[in-house]
Amino acid sequence: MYFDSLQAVLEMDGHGMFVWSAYVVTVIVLVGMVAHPLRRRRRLLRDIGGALRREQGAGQEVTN
Amino acid sequence: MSTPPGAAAFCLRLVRRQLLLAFRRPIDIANPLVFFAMVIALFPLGLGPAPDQLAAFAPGVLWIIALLSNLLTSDTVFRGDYDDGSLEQLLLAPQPLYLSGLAYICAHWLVTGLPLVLISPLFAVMLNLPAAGILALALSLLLGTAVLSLVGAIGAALTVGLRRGGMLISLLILPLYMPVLIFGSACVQAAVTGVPTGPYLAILGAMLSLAIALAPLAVAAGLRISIDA
Amino acid sequence: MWSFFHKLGSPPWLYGIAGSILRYLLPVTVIALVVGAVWGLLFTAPDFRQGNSYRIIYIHVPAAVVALAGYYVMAAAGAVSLIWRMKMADVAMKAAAPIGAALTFVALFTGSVWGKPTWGTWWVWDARITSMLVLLFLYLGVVALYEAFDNKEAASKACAVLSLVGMVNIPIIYKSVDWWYSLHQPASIKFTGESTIDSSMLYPLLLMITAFYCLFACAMLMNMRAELLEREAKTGWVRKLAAEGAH
Amino acid sequence: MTPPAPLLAARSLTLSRGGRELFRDLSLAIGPGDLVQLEGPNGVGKTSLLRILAGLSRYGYEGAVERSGALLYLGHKSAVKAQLTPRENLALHVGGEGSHGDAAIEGALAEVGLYGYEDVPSHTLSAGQQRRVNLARLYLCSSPLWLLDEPFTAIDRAGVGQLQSLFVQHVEGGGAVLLTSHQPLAVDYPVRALTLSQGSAA
Repeated sequence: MYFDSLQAVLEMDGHGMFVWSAYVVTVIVLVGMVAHPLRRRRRLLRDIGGALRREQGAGQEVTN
Repeated sequence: MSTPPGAAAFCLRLVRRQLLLAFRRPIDIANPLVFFAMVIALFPLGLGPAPDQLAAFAPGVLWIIALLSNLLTSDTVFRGDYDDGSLEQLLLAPQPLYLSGLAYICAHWLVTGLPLVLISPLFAVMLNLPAAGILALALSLLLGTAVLSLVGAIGAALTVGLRRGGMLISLLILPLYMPVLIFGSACVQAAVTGVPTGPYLAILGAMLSLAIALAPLAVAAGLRISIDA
Repeated sequence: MWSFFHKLGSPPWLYGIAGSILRYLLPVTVIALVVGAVWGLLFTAPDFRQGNSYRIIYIHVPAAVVALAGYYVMAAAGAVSLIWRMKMADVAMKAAAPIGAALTFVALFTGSVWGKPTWGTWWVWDARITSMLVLLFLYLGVVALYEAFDNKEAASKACAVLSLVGMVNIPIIYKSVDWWYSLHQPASIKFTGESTIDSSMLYPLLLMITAFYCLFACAMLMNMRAELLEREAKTGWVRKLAAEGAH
Repeated sequence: MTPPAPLLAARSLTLSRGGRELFRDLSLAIGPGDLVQLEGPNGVGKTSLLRILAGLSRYGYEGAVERSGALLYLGHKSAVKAQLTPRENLALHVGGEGSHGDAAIEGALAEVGLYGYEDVPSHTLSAGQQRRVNLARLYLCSSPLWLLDEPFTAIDRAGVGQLQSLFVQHVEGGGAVLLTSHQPLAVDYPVRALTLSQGSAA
């Protein structure tokens, strides 16, 4: 490894703040890009499932 | 009864109709020019009246204002006809929509671009652009405003069906205006510094021929989509 | 081949195939990203001129490259939807747009943060950064146009036309911005490392670029699956899926 | 005698708007001599169907429409420019049909009760009169197929009667008319009613 200690990694001879801020923001955006559709898909499945159960539920009350 | 006219005759009729409509309300022709003059007046107030400083900014400023005033008018190319239903009839006409669109754009340019070119020497003097730059400004605007009208018509066709398309149209087409601005102002800058302006006008001419060939395709597709918005 | 093209058009088949691709592609992508980042951040020597700040290249260049490629992917999907009127191409185009915009933003942000230690200012009107800014406006134009339409069918067709117009204009914009940049500042260094960088820095960069391409594909497939569910909410296969409570 | 070639043939049209299905697998053919009235409650998709048949709406529906020969479509809006006079509106119309001589235009305007209004600016005319300028095109154009969306709105009773006799005359002459209207047609000619109910066409 190029750096000899964790401290050196964080500082990166003075450029650490820029490098790490760029990486952190990038990670946030990339994770968001992947997480958003996952959440949206689960929410859709849950909503459609709920609507389905309500229809079936309504169906039962009418029949019995 | 009469047989439908050929595409060329039909386009000429469309241009005549649009010009007649425009001259029935001359305020619409004057508006962009008054806007141009007003914004010209803002720059000395903002940057200070020093003539040499204004002259340094003049090429870029003149072109930027020409671009913005064209942006203002490009929303109206089809909106009038969309609102009263004439656009539906145009889409159903047997003549190719590609050429009819071109006729609309040509009429729009004659009413907005050409007056701008004719008055540009006056605006150039107001920002005391050196004399060498005035002819180059007029020539570059002659080609440039035509490209701006063609590209602006694409934005107009895509947003005509939307209630408040005005703001959206600038977001859609300003990026496409940038190359015209770059070479337009560079042409005037070159003329001011004594460099030959031939190559810049050639590039603007190339952009114009590309726009004439491709823009009506996008305009025709845009109109067919927007009629259903 | 034609049956494949036809099957591409059926939503449940596409939903399923996208799911199985993701099951393998997503883990590979995550591993590649982590390995590439750690390799670039910790194991390569700093640039003799810029020092450690050059390590931002491992996210700036991949994001910029994939953002530009993403626009062409979106425009291609738009062309397919306009010419062959395939609904799935609309879904692909709508899925690609926000990801491209996000990657363009990443490229711009990392570029400006990189500019601060190198050139002393947060925003540099460098040719590459300016073209990237214009690309962001093009993406935002497509996203805004889609949102502006009420009739979503017309919206995707309009966005297809706009992205095709944008695709034709991108080379013109990039060339004119490059030319404009050379006109005003002829002798400055090429900002984003076109200068030859030696191989020890190049390999992590190539790995990161591939990883970003895979990430774009993953995010796009996920967006498509979500979009399919929303558009086909009333159809049988979606209700069956929801009833099973599939993960 | 074999049925004459249809002027308009639509096959398995399906349209849904905003998640609601307006009609499914609707097919129809309109040939010379057909006077068809499209009926149905509001919002059932009559105008959308007419725009699809006219070829105005190209996207968002499944199915195919074939048209042979030119058609005239009159929509809800009057397609009359307010700054132009009725004469200029008809002479320079963007509908693509030929340029009409002054005599023909004056005759058509007289037919729709606008004699004397040829050269007044259209914005001074009432809404009904502006629609009559548009209806004057029925007397001018040569297209065999007419697609008319609510042609009778804002037209007084005498005007409606005159329009209905014009339709009969056009249909007997080998043309075809498809119109949407809530008023029953009082004509002594077989009217084919096509009712659009929720989700299907009877």
